[in-house]
Amino acid sequence: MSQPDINTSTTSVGKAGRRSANAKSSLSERLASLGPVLGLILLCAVGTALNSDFATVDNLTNVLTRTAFIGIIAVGMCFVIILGGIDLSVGSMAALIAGCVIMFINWAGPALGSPLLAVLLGAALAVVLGAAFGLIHGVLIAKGRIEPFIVTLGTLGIFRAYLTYFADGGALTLANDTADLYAPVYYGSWLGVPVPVWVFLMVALVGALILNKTAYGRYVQAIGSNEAVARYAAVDVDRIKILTYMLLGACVGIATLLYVPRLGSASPTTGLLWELEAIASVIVGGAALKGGQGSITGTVVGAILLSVISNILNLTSIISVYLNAAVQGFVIIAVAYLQKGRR
Amino acid sequence: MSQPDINTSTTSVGKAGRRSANAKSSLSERLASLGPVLGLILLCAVGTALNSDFATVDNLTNVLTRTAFIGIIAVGMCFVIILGGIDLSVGSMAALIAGCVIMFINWAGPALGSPLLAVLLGAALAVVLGAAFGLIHGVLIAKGRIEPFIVTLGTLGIFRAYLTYFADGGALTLANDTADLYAPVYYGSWLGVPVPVWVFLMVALVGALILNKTAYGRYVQAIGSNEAVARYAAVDVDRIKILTYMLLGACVGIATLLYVPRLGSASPTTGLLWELEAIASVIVGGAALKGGQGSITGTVVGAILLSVISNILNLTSIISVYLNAAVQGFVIIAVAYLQKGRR
Amino acid sequence: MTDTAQSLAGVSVAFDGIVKRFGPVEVLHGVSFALEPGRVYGLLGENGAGKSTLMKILAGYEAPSAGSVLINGEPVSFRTSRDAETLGIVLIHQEFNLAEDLTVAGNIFLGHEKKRGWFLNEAAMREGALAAMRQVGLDIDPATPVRRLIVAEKQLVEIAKAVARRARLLIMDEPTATLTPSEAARLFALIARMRADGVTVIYISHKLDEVERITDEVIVMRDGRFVGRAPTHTVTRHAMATMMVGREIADQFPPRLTVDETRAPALGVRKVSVPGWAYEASFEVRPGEILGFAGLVGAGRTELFEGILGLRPASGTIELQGRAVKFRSLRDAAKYGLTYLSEDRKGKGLHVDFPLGPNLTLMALERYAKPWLDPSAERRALEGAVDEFGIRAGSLSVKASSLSGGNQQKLALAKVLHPEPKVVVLDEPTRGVDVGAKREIYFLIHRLAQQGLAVIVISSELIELIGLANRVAVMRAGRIVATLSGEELNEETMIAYATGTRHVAA
Amino acid sequence: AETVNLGVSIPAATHSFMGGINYWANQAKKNLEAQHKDLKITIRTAANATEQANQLQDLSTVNKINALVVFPFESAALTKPVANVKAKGAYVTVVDRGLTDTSAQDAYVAGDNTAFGRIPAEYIVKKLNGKGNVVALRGIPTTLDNERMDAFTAVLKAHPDVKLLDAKYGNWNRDDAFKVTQDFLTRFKEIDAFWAADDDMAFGAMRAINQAGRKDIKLIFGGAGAKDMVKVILDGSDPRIEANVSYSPKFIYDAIKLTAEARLKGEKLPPTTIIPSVLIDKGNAKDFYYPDSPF
Ligand SMILES: Nc1ncnc2c1ncn2[C@@H]1O[C@H](COP(=O)(O)OP(=O)(O)OP(=O)(O)O)[C@@H](O)[C@H]1O
Ligand SMILES: Nc1ncnc2c1ncn2[C@@H]1O[C@H](COP(=O)(O)OP(=O)(O)OP(=O)(O)O)[C@@H](O)[C@H]1O
Ligand SMILES: [Mg+2]
Ligand SMILES: [Mg+2]
Repeated sequence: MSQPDINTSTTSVGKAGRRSANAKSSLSERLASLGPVLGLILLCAVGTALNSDFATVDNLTNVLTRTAFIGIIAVGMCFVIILGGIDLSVGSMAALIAGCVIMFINWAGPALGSPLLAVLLGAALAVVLGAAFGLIHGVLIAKGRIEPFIVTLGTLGIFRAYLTYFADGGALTLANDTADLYAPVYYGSWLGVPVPVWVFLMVALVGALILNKTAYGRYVQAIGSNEAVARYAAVDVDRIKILTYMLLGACVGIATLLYVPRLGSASPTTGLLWELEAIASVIVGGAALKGGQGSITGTVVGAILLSVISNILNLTSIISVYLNAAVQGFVIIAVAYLQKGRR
Repeated sequence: MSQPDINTSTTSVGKAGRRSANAKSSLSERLASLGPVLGLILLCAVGTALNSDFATVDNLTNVLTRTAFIGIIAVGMCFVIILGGIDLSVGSMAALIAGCVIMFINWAGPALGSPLLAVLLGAALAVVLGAAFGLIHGVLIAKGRIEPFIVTLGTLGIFRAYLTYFADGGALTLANDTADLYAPVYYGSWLGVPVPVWVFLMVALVGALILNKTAYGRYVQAIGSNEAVARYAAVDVDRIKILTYMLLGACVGIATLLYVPRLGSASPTTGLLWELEAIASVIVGGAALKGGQGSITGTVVGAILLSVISNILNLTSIISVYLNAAVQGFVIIAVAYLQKGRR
Repeated sequence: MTDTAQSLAGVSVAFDGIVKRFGPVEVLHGVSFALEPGRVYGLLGENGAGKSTLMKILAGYEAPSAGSVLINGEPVSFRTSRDAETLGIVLIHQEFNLAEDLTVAGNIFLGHEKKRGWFLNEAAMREGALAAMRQVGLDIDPATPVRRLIVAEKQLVEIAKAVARRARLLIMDEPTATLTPSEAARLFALIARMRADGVTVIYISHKLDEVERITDEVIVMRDGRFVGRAPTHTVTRHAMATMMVGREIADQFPPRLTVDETRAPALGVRKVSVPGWAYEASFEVRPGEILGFAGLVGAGRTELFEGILGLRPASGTIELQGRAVKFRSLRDAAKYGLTYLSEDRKGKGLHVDFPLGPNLTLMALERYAKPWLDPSAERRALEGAVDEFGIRAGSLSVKASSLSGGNQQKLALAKVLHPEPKVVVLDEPTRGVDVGAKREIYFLIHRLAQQGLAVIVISSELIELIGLANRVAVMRAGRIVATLSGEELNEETMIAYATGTRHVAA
Repeated sequence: AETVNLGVSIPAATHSFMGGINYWANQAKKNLEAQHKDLKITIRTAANATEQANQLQDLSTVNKINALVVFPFESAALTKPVANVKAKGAYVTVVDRGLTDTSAQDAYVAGDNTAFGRIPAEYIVKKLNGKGNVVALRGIPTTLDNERMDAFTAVLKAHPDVKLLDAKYGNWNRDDAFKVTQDFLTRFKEIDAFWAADDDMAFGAMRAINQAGRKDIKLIFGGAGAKDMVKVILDGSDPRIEANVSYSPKFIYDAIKLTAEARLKGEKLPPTTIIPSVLIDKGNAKDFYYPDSPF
């Protein structure tokens, strides 16, 4: 029990010890937050090994483009999950918005005489509708004090039912002339990068900015971390909640306006299970379902990771097609395990 | 108030903001916990008004019988949700167990020479398999420290993929002789009440007993309410978590062993979306997804309520079939609103 | 807001017939008194007297059921704490009120973010946080998530948060409950500076020496009523205590026990290291002995024991009643008859959403499950504990969160003693407990030790250690630098070892 | 000859009929690859329209297919993605569900959905002698389901004494069909015939009817000729099940075979090949019985 450094003052020694402990835990934390990135790199290596075409620009562009929908929704979902909420309805919301936009464009194209105007207004409608649906969710959850799970499970059924109703059980299809006009939104590209990828990038950037650089973003994290504390700090919890569900709704609207030109139609099966994919992206990306933590970067990586898995499965036929879903399951669990240290 | 009853107590959202008086809240609390029951009574009244056949013994027996599967699973799910976890895989787990049991019985019937023995062993296998799958979940979640959402999303895919693989994409069907032997488990009744209803009742009773009257049940509530406190109170958190997922697995096994004789087959559509129904039952019954609260009675009422809704919709055709899901959605949200006071 | 606050000279307060009811239970029965600006008031009262409740009303967190609050002569009715803040009234909560996932700076400025245009001005908030933290003597990176702080650091963050608000009326509800004397001293210097600036300070504490040292006037409450006030220099500590409990208080500490040195140690610890926190700690404690642990905040006492109990990775050997053991969790330790009271009451000590009974019996639940839980036995146990520990609750079926801070602490203490352990580690056992109840707890620990319990007390209150312990181990920077007993057991020596100003005997 | 790199894109085996499609597609791959060494077949299965669109893209850009046989999840949604594959130079055969823009395909091989709905209706009308009560179980809301239902109701319109009591969705799922049937039985005391737009649902309906012990139902008519149902017809083991309508998933086999062999020779297929849906009854049942197929 000897004490070598008598002259050093306690606090500074203490501090030194503390610092190193801190550094250690923040290193392991940093490693853990790299979990999804590591997983992604590993997967890409596997993909290249299995099929040399995997690493082509064409293929990677494809993967990114198709990630865009889920990715954009996942960015909004990331806010909701950090807030401590959840939204199960995003898939059917997307379907209903797609249906409404198509009906609107089909009506407005001839009515306004300008297909271009119709498409532009339709795109705006998508975002507005999304925000409006989000508003309904937010009000029911914040003011009505109903569990988000229940509210959005309810609207999951409601949205899809109304689409089915509008589509008479079949599909709503974009009229041909406007379809051609609208197509570049999905199929076009700028500087060699497809439009949806640009939009995805923008949404992610803006999302990260909002989450990390604005008071609103800070409040979202505070509420998810401890709602009572946030309320004590005079944060307008209800307003922030409503805004957050609206933000997610708007993201769904944006995703939908990219989606419509892709398939040019909406049917009762449109957007099926998107909610699971979006939530999974966020959580694979390092968020906790309890709220309080999560990141946009993680979410983006998570979304890309999930679509790379299915891309690789599409590119190879080493296992029975029946087992594709199993492989996906194993990979998701494995990636999540890579970042277990974080908790 | 002689017996402090943990699972009906409210979460204090801190002493956040202006808090209403305690007595008032405990009255409204009691009213709120009646929310689902009130909802159910109301629905039954509506059902009777819409179709006089609703209130017949036959119909109510049908409804209860078909609720049994989801209900039994929901009892297990109730534990998992109170624990603060979730299990998305129960539907595909049921499907895979059903498939395995059918394959086993079809093999064992001739192999053992005794169809009865085969059926009995098959039933045991269902429960054992369920518990084993639950064990895997529990270990990954408790020891591997992976989010329950991710683990069970992964196994959701894995279980169903393996069933599809075993069934070659088609259906696995029970051989005829054993099917007849097995049928009474679903179709039989005792004292005029169908066997599945008896089993449901038993499972619910035993579940309520375990939750409220055993140390294990108390630990489940303690972990869901605050895991750190439970750990510091020398609760073996990991073991309780594993046990709870096993309990849910066993419930899925029991539900499956009732389910198999109903159709005598398992196909890739078996158990689709059961997870949502089970979780919804628990939450409509008054639990919070964050954990710490929930009750078996509420869960049972929740499960019955959900199947009464679709029963009523089937018995009437006042609205377009396309909108059935919408009506369900509205009713779920409305019932949840009835108990909003509780939060 | 800061501008208006600064323009105010100081804040005077008058309570006029404040009544507060929680449901049928009335906890404040018409409290009236007035406070002048620029003075430091000590608010005293037993646990559950209604101090925190009254202060929450003043700071806008609760509404009075009847009566009114007058600020600078004007009656006010706050809708939220934000309204009170605009008048410069800030409350430091008795229970932590921090968002664990946010950083220190994020918490300090929560609800008051500095902005540049649309965006947060992180640099300015970092500066502001550093300035506030410097004032309270907290030297960590403001970007550290609060989740990673130790209890004392969280307490300092709470104080820094209030400092950053530029309060004109600062209410401190037990700010030093988890601080050691040197941190507390820094806080007192801060209070003195604030008073010089004309800030009114209301200081709630059960550490009467502190109250005596820093306040100008003491105000005493009992059972939800105002019972008296007096300039601090006119009353002794003894008189304060008497006023609080309404009767004479006898000796605070029981007579020191003699330990049977021939008995084998109940717990022997040799060369235990908890990487990053504690190094090569060795000590032993015999049945019937009370071993104290002293040290500054951050000396690593809590972490040493968390290491021993398997809550953190640790190396070294541990013997319990002669048997070498290695705990993987508290469950293991409890099985061997070793229980632990955490210093973090809200985060690790109690299920605040549970009623009292289940909290009490949680660690000894097997006893009540045969195999079905026996609610009436649980209830009897609760009644016993309420008696023994002097827990004051409106009704026995309330949730733990509606107990006052000190009563929660008593419940937590009752909980870890409930399994009847052979060895118990108590980390800050009397945190927030009033003088009367403290005395009862000391006598209780004493009685249990007499019956053969080995007790380890980690405490920031040196007097408590001196009065209670047979020996006191002093920790500094993760090492046990001395074990004091007999003559050496005095404040000066302990502080000297704890701060490193005394040379260590090899 | 040039090698043919044939891609096959079909929905995943989410219910028995699609299980059959998967089976026959794999069967075709096995047999044809064994016969022709210049032929490579890649099969992809999708869980929804979006995923199928993704897979078409992957088949085209990465697997570099020069011929495609696609069973679209949905007509409208996949028109554009299929057109893109064709634009990259692949020969496209569309199976079962026609695209909304036929210029996106080279050939079309299909079952007959109108007949799928018409034949059961005609059969039921005949069996009931033009008078009776019918209930229907529909599939999942889709264009395809609408076509079948419309054809069914069109026939009934001409026979006003055959009353369609109600039609509800059974989601091509045995369990859902079971529940809906139970409730139909509660609601309607006199039912003469059940039509289920898929044998999976017919199976569930049958179980519910047996459970209720209802004797009034004379006819259960499924669809698509699942092997179990065909077997019942062959054996005559259930008097209520005497007929079915063919809509065999084997047409995917035929489409792959036709496309592959034509492409190997550098030929084209006729623009439209309809594989007729015909009534299966005791007389011809054995021609529709494939005991090895999962469907
Ligand atoms: N939310 C609540 N619901 C019901 N009773 C409450 C609530 N909050 C406080 N009480 C009761 O009010 C009384 C006064 O509590 P308060 O917290 O003001 O005491 P205190 O003087 O601060 O005590 P301590 O010194 O222990 O902190 C206590 O009896 C307590 O149980
Ligand atoms: N004010 C501070 N400034 C710098 N470091 C600190 C401070 N407070 C604590 N630490 C760090 O915390 C670590 C140990 O904290 P720990 O909780 O173990 O102390 P403790 O002795 O248990 O204190 P307590 O009296 O609160 O129980 C030390 O390594 C020290 O560096
Ligand atoms: Mg208090
Ligand atoms: Mg400590």
